[in-house]
Amino acid sequence: MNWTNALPVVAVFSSLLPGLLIFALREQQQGLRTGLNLLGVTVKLIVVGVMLWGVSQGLDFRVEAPFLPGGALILHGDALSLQFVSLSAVLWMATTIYAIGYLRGTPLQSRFFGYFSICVSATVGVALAGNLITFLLFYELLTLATYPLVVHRGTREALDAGRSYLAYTVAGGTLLLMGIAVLHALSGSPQFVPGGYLASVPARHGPALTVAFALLITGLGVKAALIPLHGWLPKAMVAPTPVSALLHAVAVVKAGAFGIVRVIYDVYGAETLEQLDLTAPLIAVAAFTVIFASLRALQQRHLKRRLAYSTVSQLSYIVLGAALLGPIAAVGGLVHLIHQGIMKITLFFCAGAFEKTLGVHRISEMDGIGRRMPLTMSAFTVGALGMTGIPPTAGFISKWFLAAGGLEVGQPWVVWLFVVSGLLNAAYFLPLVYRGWFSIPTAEWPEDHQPESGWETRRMLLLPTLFTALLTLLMGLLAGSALGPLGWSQLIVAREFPL
Amino acid sequence: MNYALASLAIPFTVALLTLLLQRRSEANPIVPAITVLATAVSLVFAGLALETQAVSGAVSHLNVGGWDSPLAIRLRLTPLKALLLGFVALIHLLTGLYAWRAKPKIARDYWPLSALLHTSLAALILSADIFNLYVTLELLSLSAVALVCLSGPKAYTPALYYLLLSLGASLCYLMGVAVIYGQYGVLDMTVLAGIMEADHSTRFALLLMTAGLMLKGALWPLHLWLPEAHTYAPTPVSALLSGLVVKGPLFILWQLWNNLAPEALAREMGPLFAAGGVVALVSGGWSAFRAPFIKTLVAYSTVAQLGYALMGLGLLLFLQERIYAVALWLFVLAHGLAKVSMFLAAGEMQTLLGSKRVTAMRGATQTIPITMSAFAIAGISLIGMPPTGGFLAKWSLLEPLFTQANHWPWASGVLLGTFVSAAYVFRAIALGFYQAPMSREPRHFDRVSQWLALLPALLVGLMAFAGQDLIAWMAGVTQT
Amino acid sequence: MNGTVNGVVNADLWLNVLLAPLAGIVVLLVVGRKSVPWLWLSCVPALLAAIWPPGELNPGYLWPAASWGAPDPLARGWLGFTALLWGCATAGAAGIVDWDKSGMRFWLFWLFSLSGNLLLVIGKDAISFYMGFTIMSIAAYGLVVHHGGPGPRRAGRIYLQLAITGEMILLAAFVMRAQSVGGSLALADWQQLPIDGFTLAALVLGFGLKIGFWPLHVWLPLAHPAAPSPASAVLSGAMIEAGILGLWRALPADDSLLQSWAGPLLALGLFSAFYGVLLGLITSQVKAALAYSSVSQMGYFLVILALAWRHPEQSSAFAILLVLFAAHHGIAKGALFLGTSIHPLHRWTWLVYLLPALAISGLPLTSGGAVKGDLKHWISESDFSHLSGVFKLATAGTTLLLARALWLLRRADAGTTARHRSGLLLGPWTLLCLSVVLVPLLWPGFREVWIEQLSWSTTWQLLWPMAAAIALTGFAIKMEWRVPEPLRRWYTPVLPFSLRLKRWLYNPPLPRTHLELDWRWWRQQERRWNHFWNERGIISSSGWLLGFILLAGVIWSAFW
Amino acid sequence: MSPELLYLVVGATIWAVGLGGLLLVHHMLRRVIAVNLMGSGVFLVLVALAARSSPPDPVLQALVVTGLVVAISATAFAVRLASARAQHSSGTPEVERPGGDES
Repeated sequence: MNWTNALPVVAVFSSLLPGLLIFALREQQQGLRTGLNLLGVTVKLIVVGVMLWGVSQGLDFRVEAPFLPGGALILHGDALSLQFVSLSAVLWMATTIYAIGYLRGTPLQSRFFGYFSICVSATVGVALAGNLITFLLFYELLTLATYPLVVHRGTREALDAGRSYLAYTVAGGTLLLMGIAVLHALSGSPQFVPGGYLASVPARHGPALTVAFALLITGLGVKAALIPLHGWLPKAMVAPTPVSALLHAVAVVKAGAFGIVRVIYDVYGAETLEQLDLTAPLIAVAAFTVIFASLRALQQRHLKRRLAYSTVSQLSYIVLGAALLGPIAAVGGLVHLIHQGIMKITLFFCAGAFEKTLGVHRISEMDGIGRRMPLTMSAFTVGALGMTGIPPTAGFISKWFLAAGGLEVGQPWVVWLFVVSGLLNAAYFLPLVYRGWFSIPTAEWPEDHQPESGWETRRMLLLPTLFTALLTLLMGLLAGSALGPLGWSQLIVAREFPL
Repeated sequence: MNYALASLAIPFTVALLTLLLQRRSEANPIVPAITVLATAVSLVFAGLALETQAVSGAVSHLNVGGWDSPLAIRLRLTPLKALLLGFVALIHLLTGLYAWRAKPKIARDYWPLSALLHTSLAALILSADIFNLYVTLELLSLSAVALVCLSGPKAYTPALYYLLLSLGASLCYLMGVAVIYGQYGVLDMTVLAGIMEADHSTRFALLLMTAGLMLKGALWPLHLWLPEAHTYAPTPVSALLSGLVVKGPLFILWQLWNNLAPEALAREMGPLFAAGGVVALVSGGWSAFRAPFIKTLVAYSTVAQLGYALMGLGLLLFLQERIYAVALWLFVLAHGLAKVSMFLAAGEMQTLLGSKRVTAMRGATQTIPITMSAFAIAGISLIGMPPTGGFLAKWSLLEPLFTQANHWPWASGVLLGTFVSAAYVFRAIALGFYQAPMSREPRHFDRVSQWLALLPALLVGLMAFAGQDLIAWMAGVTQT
Repeated sequence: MNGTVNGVVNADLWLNVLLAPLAGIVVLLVVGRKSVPWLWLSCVPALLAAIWPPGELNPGYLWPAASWGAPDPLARGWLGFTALLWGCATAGAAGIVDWDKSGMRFWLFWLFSLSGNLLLVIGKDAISFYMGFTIMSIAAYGLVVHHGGPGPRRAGRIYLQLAITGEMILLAAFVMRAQSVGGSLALADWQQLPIDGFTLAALVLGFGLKIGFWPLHVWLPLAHPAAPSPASAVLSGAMIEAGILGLWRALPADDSLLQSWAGPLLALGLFSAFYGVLLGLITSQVKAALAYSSVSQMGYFLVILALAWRHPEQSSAFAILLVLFAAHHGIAKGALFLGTSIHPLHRWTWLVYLLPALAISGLPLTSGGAVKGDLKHWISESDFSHLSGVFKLATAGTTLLLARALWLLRRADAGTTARHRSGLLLGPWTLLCLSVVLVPLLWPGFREVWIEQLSWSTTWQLLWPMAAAIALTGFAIKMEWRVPEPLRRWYTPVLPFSLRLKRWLYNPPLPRTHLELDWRWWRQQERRWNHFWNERGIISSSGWLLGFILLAGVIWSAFW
Repeated sequence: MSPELLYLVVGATIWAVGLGGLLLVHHMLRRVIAVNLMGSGVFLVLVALAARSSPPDPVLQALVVTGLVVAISATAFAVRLASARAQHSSGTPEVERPGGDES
């Protein structure tokens, strides 16, 4: 085994091992726990950096182990997987720091951070999975590792949310398993190939391929929160904010969206899908989700729930981008995978900071919060504008490419879909910004914890928030640089669509 | 063959020996040690038998005492049987270790009885003629019932029900044996395999034997006795009953239909078995979901999981493809390990939390994390999520179904089974995540027994990583 | 203009044009209120770049196809007056805006808006333009609602609703335009290739919401009175004109579709010009009147555009006219708005104040005289020459409206006790007012036009409607005409509509998808089921089942 | 009807009656007896089968003997268990109690 084999494994284990070790720690061993976490974070970031460099240089990071007949365990770092891996590595760093700040003084931290790390490992595994079987393995691990995080508070409400989460995701996972089994029966589970490995399956298997596609997309759509499979996501808001943040930005929902991208491009391939004409329903569902979830978001009076519905809506951008089967749309979808993550995590970080510092949960309590917490509110504003697609934030770039992609494949309605969606996004985000900056606080804050440092909130809560907000801006402003997500997405698409 | 015989003889000797030792003093501390040690040795021998058998791939026969057929007790060893011998010894070892550590102390009669159970299982596995099977079945039932009784008067009623039904079932089986002998004049299974025909009396005989075995093996719908018996038995006994005892009749059933019955009959019977399996999955799962007590939940889950096995058997008979036999035996192995873990964990919980209700598991992840992990991992294997053994088995059942479009509907059975299993497993796990009342510290906190509960869970939890080799090897093993 | 300068000044100046306001933000955040009097310096690089434009800059590390520069006189001129106006307004705002009342917030939005405005002017590519346009529009929201309270909030709401709608429509239009020209984002390319009607409509609508011609003007008369006067100055003087610039940049110079749309556009422009005047005459707020004047003036811009569409062969001449008109209107309207904050108005201030007002009316020798004369000249030479007479009426109307505005201002000034006469306000304001004369003299391109229009005939044509209007005004004051009561209560139907939209958005009528299960009923069924089995006991039940299976089996084995 | 067939039918009937007893009778001791009846039925069948040839088939006789051993021990166990259960529930080893005790 040389080093190119080892790196994908290290990438997975750099969070898995600390996670397992953290379980064994006592509650009071805060320093050790933080140290382990940060060690894992550092190792992972370095590994991801090296892999990014390597893939751009054309190196192949691949490792294989026997697993099932016809389906080995393959970890493979290609351009697409690294897109997701980098996102999870960077946001894991931010969220870990945030979580340390957020959870200070609460019980059961070892359990929390243990599962948290496993959750990230599973995400990285999902990203690096080189075939469907491996994907399934990590996908299910993700389901399981996230559950304890969702119910971390241990209240009845949290447990209810957890139940709903499990009901959806386990059912989804089972359908995914079915779909994978169908494909496995047809062609085994070979490695993902740009352009899809099912192109060689004879045409008479068309119905089987169709059913498998439906199963796979339904299974993945649960995590990608396609309506009507989204029910768990808003409920899962009872989880501690770092969890919601990670859930929404990276781990769970992205695993679903990423899986859909994988299935579309590397399993079926654009050609096969066009022959079978399978994407039309998916596009319809995604488009419906984009609009309907926005309308639902408008109804919410609870900050995190509104953010959750916004996630539902935004995830379908990614799905839509992938399903349109055009290179520009694919760039839009892929880049939104990153952008949405960064922006949404910013918003959740802010929501968590409001909650921890001032006890603000409801939108109506946000009046004038910008005077009390200007930096956090600035970050929130950046995130909200990004979600709306206002330049110069990252969201604008994705939206531009998605809309252009729709035109490119001869679906001009997509442009107007994004217009309407942008308007709705503005309708549910800008009032918050207005409240924060321009309204005058009407009452006392529900609770006010002024930290001793004199900062507006705990530093551990503030710094990751500002970091991701800054990233949101930079990804929009510096979109043209080759190393940015946009450049990387174009690299992926160049490899996926050999023209 | 000698290794296998040793693996059979050792527990038998120990059963007698411990019986003698028990007589002399009230609670002899050597007895558990001897039993456990002997089980370990038996395991080693089973392993050796497996190794030789797997290497040679051969089938060996032995006529006990040198008598000739038909009067002789004929034993037969195949790789699968060797595997099962090892499995039986392994489960016995795990439960034995747990019983040794268990607090409060288990009744001293556990040791000879469990050794006897071990013996009868080993004999059942090795037996090569259908009458011997009857005897070993009876032995198995008697020792199992006796074991159930160990937990005191509260277990007498379920034990008695178990015994009576079991006796009735044995007699059904024996009636079938009589009919077959009357028809063919042969008891030896290898001989019978070639000559059985699909006539009325054979059908009737097979039916009688099947009904008896289903009752003994608690296969739906004849499972009604199982939940109570398993619930009221002492913890290690529950583990043995669920993990091993119900598998004995299943093994016979498999031999009966897979080896003896004419293919035409098997094809007819297959869908019935498979359908029964699906219903078992759903109804057993539902009962487990609604069960008020932890052990009842686990017991009903056995009923449900046997549905998978039944489904595997049915599909094997119906479609006549080897891979379903692999699925069947993978289920048995995975379920055995998982169930041992679950029952031991359930027992731990009853002792530590001081209540047998499922609701007592509130906050268990905080108070007894290791036990809870054991329960959870084993449960996840029951659901069949990767990379557990349950997943491996489910996969080998599911994947071949998709190769032909007209078999697809059966996959929905697996789908249903997964949903229902997930429902009852997560019902329990979810309770564990409630905020625990922090003040209540568990009593008798014994780390070793918790880890003993966790060990089989870990084994089964990571079983799929050996999936490729395991399936390939099992495919070879189940040939004979 | 000449090539040697291009070589002398480094192209990185373009970067500094944008970095200056951003640096202003940083300084503001670090230093606080002490930096406010110096923030106007943020506009200096832009002004320098307008005077000595360097070659284009392609910051490829930014968004894709980013390209900045001022390749033509249009861009240069536009950048110049924008910088001048913003600079003066920034300095003036330093004298007006109260730091203690959310001053920091105001300045942040101000500087963001400024940087957006500069970016859109110097952007040679669609994304830069769109980005600048959006930043400017969104940040201006903060300026509109700065004062707080119901009025600004309402105005801000409508402003934002329309601005966001405009942004989104523009996004769609830009994407469609970019795709129709083969994915190119360079605005230079966009001016070469034909356009389709749908995209054109989207562009006109999207920019129109910013430009504020009738019927898309609804936010203007609400936002201007609500905003602080420097903000109104830049809103009216620079931002809404950015929409005109956008329309110019995004459309092809020569296109048959545009030719056919020229007539309707002209009609729209003329209607807008008169509509603005009429509505302005019945308002009772100075800034609303000035805002309506902007609506009316935007009509002229449309007329210029329509002329350019109809006569593509003279495109470059119309480009000059457009930028001159924009510079004239921007400076003059900016000065007028900024001046509304000066209290009390002394004699000389009145005199200075009259200057931009007359310039807008079209007084010869001012910028207004030059551009209006030029416009009339072009009209008379165009296909629309028969409409020349209408413009005389329009001039009279404009004069009337401004007279009304001045009258309102005097009344307002008399009614207030506030004092705003700091040097920071008066200095830049005076500069701006004088610019209506100075700029035509100092700007070579403007000077040419100015000199061209120095004929007696032009002067006469411009003067007599003005004189007539002034006479009418004097008469009206003498007779103490009042706005009739029903007209005074004129209100726009947009307000309740906007409110209803907001409410609808806050609670969209969606179906409630809630599954109601009668749990008790199910529980009862379950109890019954359990009872059924328990009653019989395990052995009997099992026995029955066994017997049943056997029976079925017997039947099976006997009859199959 | 040959005697073997008669015995066969009688054996089968006894077996069926035993089975019926198991599911119809609610008393424990009677159930034990019912199971014994089933056993006897099977043994009768076996013996009848053995009698088909002459000399009678020794294998079947061996089976019956083995079966009897099993049946005896099982019955003993069942009776002991039933009485223990009765003792626990009612305080007397008396299994017989009118009204049945199934619950």
